[in-house]
Amino acid sequence: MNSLPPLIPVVASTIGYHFEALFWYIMVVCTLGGLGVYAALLYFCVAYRRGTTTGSTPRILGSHRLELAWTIIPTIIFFSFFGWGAVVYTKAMHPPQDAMEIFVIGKQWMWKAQYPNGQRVIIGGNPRNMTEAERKSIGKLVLPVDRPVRITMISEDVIHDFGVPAFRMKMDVLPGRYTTTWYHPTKTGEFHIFCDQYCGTWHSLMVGKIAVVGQQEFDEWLGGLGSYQGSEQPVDGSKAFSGRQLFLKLQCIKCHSADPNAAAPVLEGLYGRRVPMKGGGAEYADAEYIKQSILKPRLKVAQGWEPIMPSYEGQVTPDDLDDLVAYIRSLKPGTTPNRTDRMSPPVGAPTVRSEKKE
Amino acid sequence: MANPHTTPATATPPAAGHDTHGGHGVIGHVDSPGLLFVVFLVVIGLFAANVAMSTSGALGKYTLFAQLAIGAVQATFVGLYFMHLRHGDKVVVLTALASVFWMGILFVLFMSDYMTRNRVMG
Amino acid sequence: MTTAVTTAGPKIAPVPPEPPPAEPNYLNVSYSLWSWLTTVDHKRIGLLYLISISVFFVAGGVAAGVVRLNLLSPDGAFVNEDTYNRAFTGHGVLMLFFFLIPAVPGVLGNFLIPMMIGAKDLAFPKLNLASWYVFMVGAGFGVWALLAGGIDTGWTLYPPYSSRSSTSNVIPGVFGVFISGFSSIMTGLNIMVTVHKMRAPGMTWGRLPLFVWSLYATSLIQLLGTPVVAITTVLLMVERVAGIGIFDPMIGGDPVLFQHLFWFYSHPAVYIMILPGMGVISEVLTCFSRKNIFGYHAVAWSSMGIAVVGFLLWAHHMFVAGISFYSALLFSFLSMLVAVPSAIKVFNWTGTLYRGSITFQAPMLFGLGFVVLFVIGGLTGLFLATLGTDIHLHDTYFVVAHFHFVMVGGMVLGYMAGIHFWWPKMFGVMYSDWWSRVAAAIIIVGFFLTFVPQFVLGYHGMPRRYPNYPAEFQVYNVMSTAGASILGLGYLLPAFYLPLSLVFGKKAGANPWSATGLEWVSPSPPPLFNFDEANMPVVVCGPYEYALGVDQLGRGLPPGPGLGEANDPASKSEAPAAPGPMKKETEVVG
Amino acid sequence: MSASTHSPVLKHHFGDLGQQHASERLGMWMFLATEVLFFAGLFGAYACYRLWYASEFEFASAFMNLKIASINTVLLVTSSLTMTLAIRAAKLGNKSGLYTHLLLTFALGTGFMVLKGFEYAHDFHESYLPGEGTFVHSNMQTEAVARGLDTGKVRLFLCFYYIMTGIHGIHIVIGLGCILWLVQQAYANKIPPENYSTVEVVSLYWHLVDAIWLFLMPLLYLAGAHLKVGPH
Repeated sequence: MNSLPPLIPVVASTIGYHFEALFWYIMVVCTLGGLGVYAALLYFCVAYRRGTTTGSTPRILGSHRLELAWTIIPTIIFFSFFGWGAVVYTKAMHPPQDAMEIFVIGKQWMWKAQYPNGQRVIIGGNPRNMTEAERKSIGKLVLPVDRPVRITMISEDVIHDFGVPAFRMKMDVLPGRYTTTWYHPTKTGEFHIFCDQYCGTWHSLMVGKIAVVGQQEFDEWLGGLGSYQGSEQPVDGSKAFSGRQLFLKLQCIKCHSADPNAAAPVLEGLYGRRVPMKGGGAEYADAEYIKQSILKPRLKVAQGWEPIMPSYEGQVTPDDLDDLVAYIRSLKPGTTPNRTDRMSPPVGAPTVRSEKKE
Repeated sequence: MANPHTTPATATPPAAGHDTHGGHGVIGHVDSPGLLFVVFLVVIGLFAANVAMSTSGALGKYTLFAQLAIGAVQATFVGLYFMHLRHGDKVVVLTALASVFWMGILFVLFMSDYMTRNRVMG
Repeated sequence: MTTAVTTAGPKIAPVPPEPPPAEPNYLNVSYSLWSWLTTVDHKRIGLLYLISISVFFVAGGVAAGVVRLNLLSPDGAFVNEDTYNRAFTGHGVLMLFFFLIPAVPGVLGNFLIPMMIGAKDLAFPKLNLASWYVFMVGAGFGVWALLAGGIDTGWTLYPPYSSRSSTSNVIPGVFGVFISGFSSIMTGLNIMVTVHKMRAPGMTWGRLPLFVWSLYATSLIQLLGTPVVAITTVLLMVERVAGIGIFDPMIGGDPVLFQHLFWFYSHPAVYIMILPGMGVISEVLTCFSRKNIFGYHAVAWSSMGIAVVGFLLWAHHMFVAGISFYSALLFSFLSMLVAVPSAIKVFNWTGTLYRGSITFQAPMLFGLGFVVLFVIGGLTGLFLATLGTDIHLHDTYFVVAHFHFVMVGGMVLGYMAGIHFWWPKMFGVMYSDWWSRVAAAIIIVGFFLTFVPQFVLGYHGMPRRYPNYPAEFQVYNVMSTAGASILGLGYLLPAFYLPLSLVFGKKAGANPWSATGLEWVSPSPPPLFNFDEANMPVVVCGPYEYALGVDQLGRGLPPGPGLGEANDPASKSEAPAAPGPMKKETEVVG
Repeated sequence: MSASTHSPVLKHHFGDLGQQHASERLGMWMFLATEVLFFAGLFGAYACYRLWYASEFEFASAFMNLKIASINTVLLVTSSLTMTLAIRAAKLGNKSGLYTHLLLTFALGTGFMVLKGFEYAHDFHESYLPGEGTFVHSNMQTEAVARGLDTGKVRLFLCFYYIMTGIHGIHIVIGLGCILWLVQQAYANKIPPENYSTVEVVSLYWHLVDAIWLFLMPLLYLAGAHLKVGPH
């Protein structure tokens, strides 16, 4: 069993601080009021218990002044809660104009997000309930710290709710209509995403993670470095993802596979390494080198390998080359696809399971 | 309302238990058929007016309100004369009004959402 | 602080002799099962309700046990997600629709309202019996739905999950809720008409016991709220059966509309559940502190206030459901209004104890427990009515803890207080004083241990309806489950000592608590038509003249609990038994 | 007073007939209040969508059978009149009058339901049904598309049409059952003048169902009466 979590759970957004201030204001006022009532109850129960008193009691019918007092004073206090609460709510419901927009789609039982540049990622859900491809691409919702983000949400089936306790925010995700919420993260770290609106069997597994990162890391993420943040594969929509699709389509995988008897080297972790060359010397495996190796493969052959690779000149555009470089750059140990892997469909594309549903 | 704490000495004699018939005896008021027929004609006439008004579309976007207003007048006539609200106990009238009032609560508060749902704060 | 304003000096009627036991009384007038199943006597119907809702309470409790035990482990201790979902839905549906809503109105209301206002029966005895049968038919559908595999939508039944996605027994379950709604309407209607038309001579509105006021307010909600949920469930069933309906987003329907319609009833419905409990507390606190209620009109009108204002604030369940921003502001504002009458009640109950002469039998312990827990339940409601805090706390365990504090801490304790208070009247026997006090203490302690950790969980963001949760929440869940087992034990005790009292209990007199209400005038158990028919009661004063020591007929009170016993000689001489000129000052505080 | 305290129709737990009648009347009115709220939920839902989707709702309404609905309105209002005359007859102890008026009311109500049946049959025939599979075959679909309206929202109106008229129809049928029961009671001489309230409580219900129809009429049939569409 775990030890007790901290009294105040981590606060990681501007609204979170507003929430805490308001929450503790209400808490203090209510505690004082409640304790006042308890003190009176306790005192009366002790002081006027039978034994110290006889059965004879005074005939007290009430007091208009007291009634008035304990009607008006609580009313004023309660409306102070309302007023402050309305201020916080107004902030929480109105994202700033300059907020970056991210789309989130909820469906039974997973969350999917799409970034402004088209990059898409599954940010959580029940793995038992996903296709193989979806399972592999579970990642996190990566957000930049200290920058407002607007989340526009819609559901594909039933009502969900996108709640982030660390941000002290939640908003229902409805079918057929967009709802929005927004955050201004103030802390880096990883935080829970919960589906807060009951949505069926695996409601409790419709959870995910938000990763708040520094601006530089975030730019790298948006730049398509892809497999950052836990997802095994490059993020759909990123350059690395397109590169991966090309890598499969152009049959690169035929030789550059994870098979120990393959005809070509494994490319995992290649990027940035110093590669010894056949016939002496070494080259840094940077973008230039990789591009050259694709277009003129026999020019510089790595030590221990035969110059058997065909040239892809004319088959790939400069954009394709960038994508391939991004993919190779993102390849981490153990992530080379199998030769038999089909190209994975983009995240959010109708899957076989969801087509069958209607 | 009587003072709940009236002491025994000052207690009012037994009264006010049940607010029953007000001088009509067991049978109560008997309607005159002529009046009922007039009410019937009024309701039918209002209906004809409603159809004519709606079909002509002369009132434009106010048609709906006119239709409902006519409906309300018709229902009032039915309530007052056919349902004898005119001779009803206070509490019966109160019940009828309460039902309308609660319906009003439902409508007004529903509309508070549905009329402003897509409005963005300026 | 205190000023004497009047000095009453009339003669009061002497303490009446203990009335002879009614022969036959309503229990032994006939014995056959058939006579019970066809009875139109409000007291017997009350007992029919008592038996049936006790069964549903146990069933709902078992479901709660499954839920709580499963939450011992972050990945579910012993049932899978599907079973868990069905368990918490079953718990919610059974407890809300088949226990809490009929509990006090069905059992205590049926039994006591006619007796308290001095009538022979409710206005429509056959309708009353019909309401029980309708309730049983509805409950039958509900139980069938639960036994045949359960419902997994949560008791809130939000579409489109309930209308198209769920594969569980939504239709029979919802139909059961629909049917039992009619029972609720019938009971409410009956009570309202009875209070309006059947009061004894002298029983003015200002002399009604506060229990009657609170049930009148409850009935108002039942009458005007229940039909809305009835039509809502019809629309839901139509949508599920036809595959198309007005909440269907595919054709432009708005699923949030269902929530509006649902909460239009279901928010006031929580006042259906809590108001009768409040009524019981007003009776119990006055009796066991031997005091007039502090601020009769304030307490009576706050019941009515809660009933009316309670209809204006349903959308505080929907602040993050995608309703209009402006609407949310309005509903939050209105929600604050309902906290005021609740606060007024608490202050008046506290004021009632001032300078009382308090004894602590089981009803009083339950009653004080009610006040203590209701204060927390009510105050935490403010966190949820406040917009800024609700966006985080909504749909977390904070909500769960809040409404359990109100519903269980409030209503169930109120119900327990009522059952223990009127048990001698219903059956003519006393239960074990010691065991009942122990049960009250265990229930209150167990309750705290169960639900306080849930506030912390909710504040930390643990969503409700989660069988799987992050490991850091486990410690509070274990605490809560431990508390729940104590609470469960507490509930088991009355299941033993109350039935046992029927056989072994000491005979109770007509008025064992020395209470002032009309229901204590008749012998215990009461005769078939409640009162001596040749001598129907005529009310001369308000309901809580404990200070004067007279009941509502102006007669002296018999010695009460702790009074007139050998170990309390002081009170003997003070007992208001002696007829004669009354010297009692009416004091105004403040 | 003796007539009111010793009548055979007086139930045991009431003090006198006045109390009994007042209770019955109040009870019925309270039930009517629940009925009003029952329909209020439906009307409230309708209002929300009418507000949002006014053009689709008016368009769809124009296809409804105004002729039958108008005749039905007249039938119902007339039946309300005969029902009230039945109370009058009951109060005056006019047994044959009571009998005639009850039967007349029953006949008018039945006429309403029969016409309603024809109307439904016609709607079915024209495929004015909310389900997408059948709706695509209707001229309503074609015309809605031609006008650039959202056919989903047109079907939403049809949902309301069937639910509202259906629930109202169920109420009429229940009312007819109650009237039939009254006829039997009158036949068995169980409605002496001092028991007129039995007729009155049924009549209250009947009038309410009538009054609700007076609102259904403009909301479902007259909303689009100014539009020139479809077969009309």
